[in-house]
Amino acid sequence: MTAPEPPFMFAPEAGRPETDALYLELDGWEGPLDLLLDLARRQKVDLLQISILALVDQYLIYIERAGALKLELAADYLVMAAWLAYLKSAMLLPKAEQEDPSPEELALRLQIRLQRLGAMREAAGRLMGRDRIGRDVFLRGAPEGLRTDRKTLWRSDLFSVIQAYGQVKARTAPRIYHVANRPVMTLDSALERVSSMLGVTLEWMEIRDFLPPHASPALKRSALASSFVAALELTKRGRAELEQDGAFAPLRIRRLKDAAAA
Amino acid sequence: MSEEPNDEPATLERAVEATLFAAEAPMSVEALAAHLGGLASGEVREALGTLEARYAKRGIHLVERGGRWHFETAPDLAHLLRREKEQVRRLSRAATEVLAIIAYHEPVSRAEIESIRGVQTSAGTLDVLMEADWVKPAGRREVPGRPVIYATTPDFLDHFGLASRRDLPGIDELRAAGLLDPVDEAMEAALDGMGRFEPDEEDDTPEPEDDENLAD
Amino acid sequence: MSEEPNDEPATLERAVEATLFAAEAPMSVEALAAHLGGLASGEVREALGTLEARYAKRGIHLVERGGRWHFETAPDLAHLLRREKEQVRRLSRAATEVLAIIAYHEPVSRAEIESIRGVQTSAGTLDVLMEADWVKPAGRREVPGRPVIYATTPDFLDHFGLASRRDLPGIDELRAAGLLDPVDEAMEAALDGMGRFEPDEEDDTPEPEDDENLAD
Repeated sequence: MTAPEPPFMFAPEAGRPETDALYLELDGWEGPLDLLLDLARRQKVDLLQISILALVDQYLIYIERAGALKLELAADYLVMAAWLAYLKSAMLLPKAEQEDPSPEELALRLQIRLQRLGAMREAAGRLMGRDRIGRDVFLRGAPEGLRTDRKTLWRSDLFSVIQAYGQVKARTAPRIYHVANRPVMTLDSALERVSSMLGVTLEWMEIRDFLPPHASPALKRSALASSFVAALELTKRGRAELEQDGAFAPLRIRRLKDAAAA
Repeated sequence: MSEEPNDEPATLERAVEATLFAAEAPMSVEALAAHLGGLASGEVREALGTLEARYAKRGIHLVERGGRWHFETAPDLAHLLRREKEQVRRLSRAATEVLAIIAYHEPVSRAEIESIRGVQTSAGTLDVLMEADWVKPAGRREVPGRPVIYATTPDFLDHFGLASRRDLPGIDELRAAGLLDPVDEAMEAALDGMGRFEPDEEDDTPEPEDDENLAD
Repeated sequence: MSEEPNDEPATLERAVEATLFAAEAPMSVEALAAHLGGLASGEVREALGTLEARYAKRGIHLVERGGRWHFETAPDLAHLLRREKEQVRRLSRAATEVLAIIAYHEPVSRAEIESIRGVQTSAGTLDVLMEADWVKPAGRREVPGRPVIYATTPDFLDHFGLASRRDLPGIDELRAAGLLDPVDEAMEAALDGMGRFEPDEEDDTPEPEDDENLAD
C-alpha cells in the first residue's frame, strides 16, 4: 500500500465573504488548504520551517471545535482532517515501518503547496493595492474622441456617361419583330388535293407524286408532311389504303373501290 | 530634469488640474471649491488663472465657457480630432446610367429615371450622385404626388469638362458613334473589363486603414 | 507671462499631447504616428518622453502601460477624486487569487490554477476576469486533453498601472525563490538538497498531480 496523496482538491469554491478573522464558521476560507495556510501563518515562521505536527494538531482541534458546535462541515474539510490524522500517525511511527513516499516527503509537499498558495495570496494583495484606474487614478472624464471621417471622391468621365446613356437607350428602345411569311401547305389544302387526285385513278400512286411539281424546296417539304398526314386521314376515313415495302421505301396510296361508290 | 523650482506646481493647482481632467462636464469655480473640500472661491480662481496661463501654449487649453471651466484641445490642433481621409472611387455602372439620364433629360423625377432605365433605381444611387455634387434636387414636379425632380450641377459640367449641357452629344451622334447598338452581356462585360485599365482606376483601391489601430 | 522660451513646446509635442488627451483609449506609438500623418515612430517616442517628463510633477501624468500611452490623474490625488468616482468593481477573494495566479504564471491552465489554490474554480470566477477584459484564453497546452490556457491582457496592465509584466510586484523574487515553478520541480529540488534519496529516483518521483480529475 502506498501512502495516500494529500487531498488537495476539494469541493468547488463558494461565494465566501472576505475576512481576516478566524471565524469558527469555515465560510472564511477558500477550502481546507486556505485554512491550513492561515493556521500555518500563526506559527509566525517561514512556511518551510513550520511544525507540521503542530499544524496538524491545530487543524484537528479546529475541526473538532466546529463539530462540537454542531456546525456543518464541508466534506472536503473532513477529508483533509482524515488525511492529516494519517500523516500525523505516520510521522510518529518508527522509521523502519515507513511507507513510500515517506511522511516527511508528504509533509514537505504540503509545505511547498502552502508556500506557493501563500505567495500568490500575497501577490494578489499587492496587485490589488496598486494604483488602479477608476479607484486611484482617473482617466479623462470627457475625452473628445478621435474620429476619422472618410470622404469619398467620386470619379467618372464623359465617355462613360455618354456610353451609359447610349446603352440605356439601346436597351429600352422599342423593338419590332418581323416574322417571315413561310411557304406552307395546310392540312386542309393537302386533303383536298390528295382526295381529288385519288379520284382520277384506281392505281397505286406514290405520295411524292402528289407534290406540286414546281414548288420551292421549303414548300415541297411542307407539302410532303401535309400530304402524308392527309393520306393517313383518308385511310382512317376508309377512303384509301396505304402500302410500304419497308422502312424508308416509297409510300404508296390508292383509292378504295367501294369508297368511290360511297 | 532641469525643471526650475518655480515649475513645481502648487498642491491646489495640481488638485484643480486633476479634478477638471477627470470631470465629465465643465465645472464652475464654486463646484470646484466645494469638491476640493470647501475652499474659498478666490483660491480656486487663482489656481485656475495659473493653470490657464501654464497651458496657454500647449496642445491642450484650459478654458472658461459660461462660468464653467474645462480642458479642451487647442483650437489650432482641432484638425487632429477629426481627420478626413479621402478615398477616390469610380462611379458604379448603375450610378453612371442614372447620371447620364439626368444629364440628358433634366429635370427628371426618380420615377421617370426608372421608366427610362427600365429598372428600379436603388436609393443609394442618387445619394452617391448628390454626394459627388453632380446632381441636386431641383424642386418638385407639379403632378399628383409632387415628386422631387433632379438636375445636374455646375460641378457636373466642371468634372466632365462640359461648357454646357448642350455639349452632350445628341441621339443622332450617339447612333452614328455606334453607341445605340444593342449591347449584349458579353459586350458589356468586355467594356467593364476595359474600364479596369483606365488610369484613374488605380485610385479606386481603398487606402490602408490605419485608424483601426487606434481602437486597440 | 514669465515663461522661459524653452518652455514653448515643439509642434509635434503639442500634437501628441492633444491627441492623447482627446483619445478614448490608450494609444501605441505606432497608432499615434499613423494618426499624426505617418510620422517616424522615433519622433513620436521622443515627444512622448519629453511630455512624460513635463507632466511628471503635475496633477495629470502621462504613462505607458503595456506599450500604450495615456494620461491619468496623479495617484497621490486619489483622495480628491475617489469620493464621487468610485467605479471599480470589487473582486471576490477567489477572483483576485485567480487573477494573481494567471498574471504570475501565465500562460496557465485552469487545472494548474486549481492545483495551486487547492480548490476548484467556480465557473463565474474566470468569467468575471474575462468580462473585465483582464484575462483572455491564450491557446491550448499541448498535453493530453489540450486544456485551454489563460493569460493577461494589455487592459490588465493598464488597469493595475503596470508598464509590463516585469513590473508585477515581487515577480523577480518569486521567480528567484522558485515559487513560480511547478510543485514537482520544487519537490525534486528540495529532496536533492536533502540528499536523502538514492540515485534511482524514478520510483520516488512524486506522482502527477491529480489535475486530471479537475478537467471538467
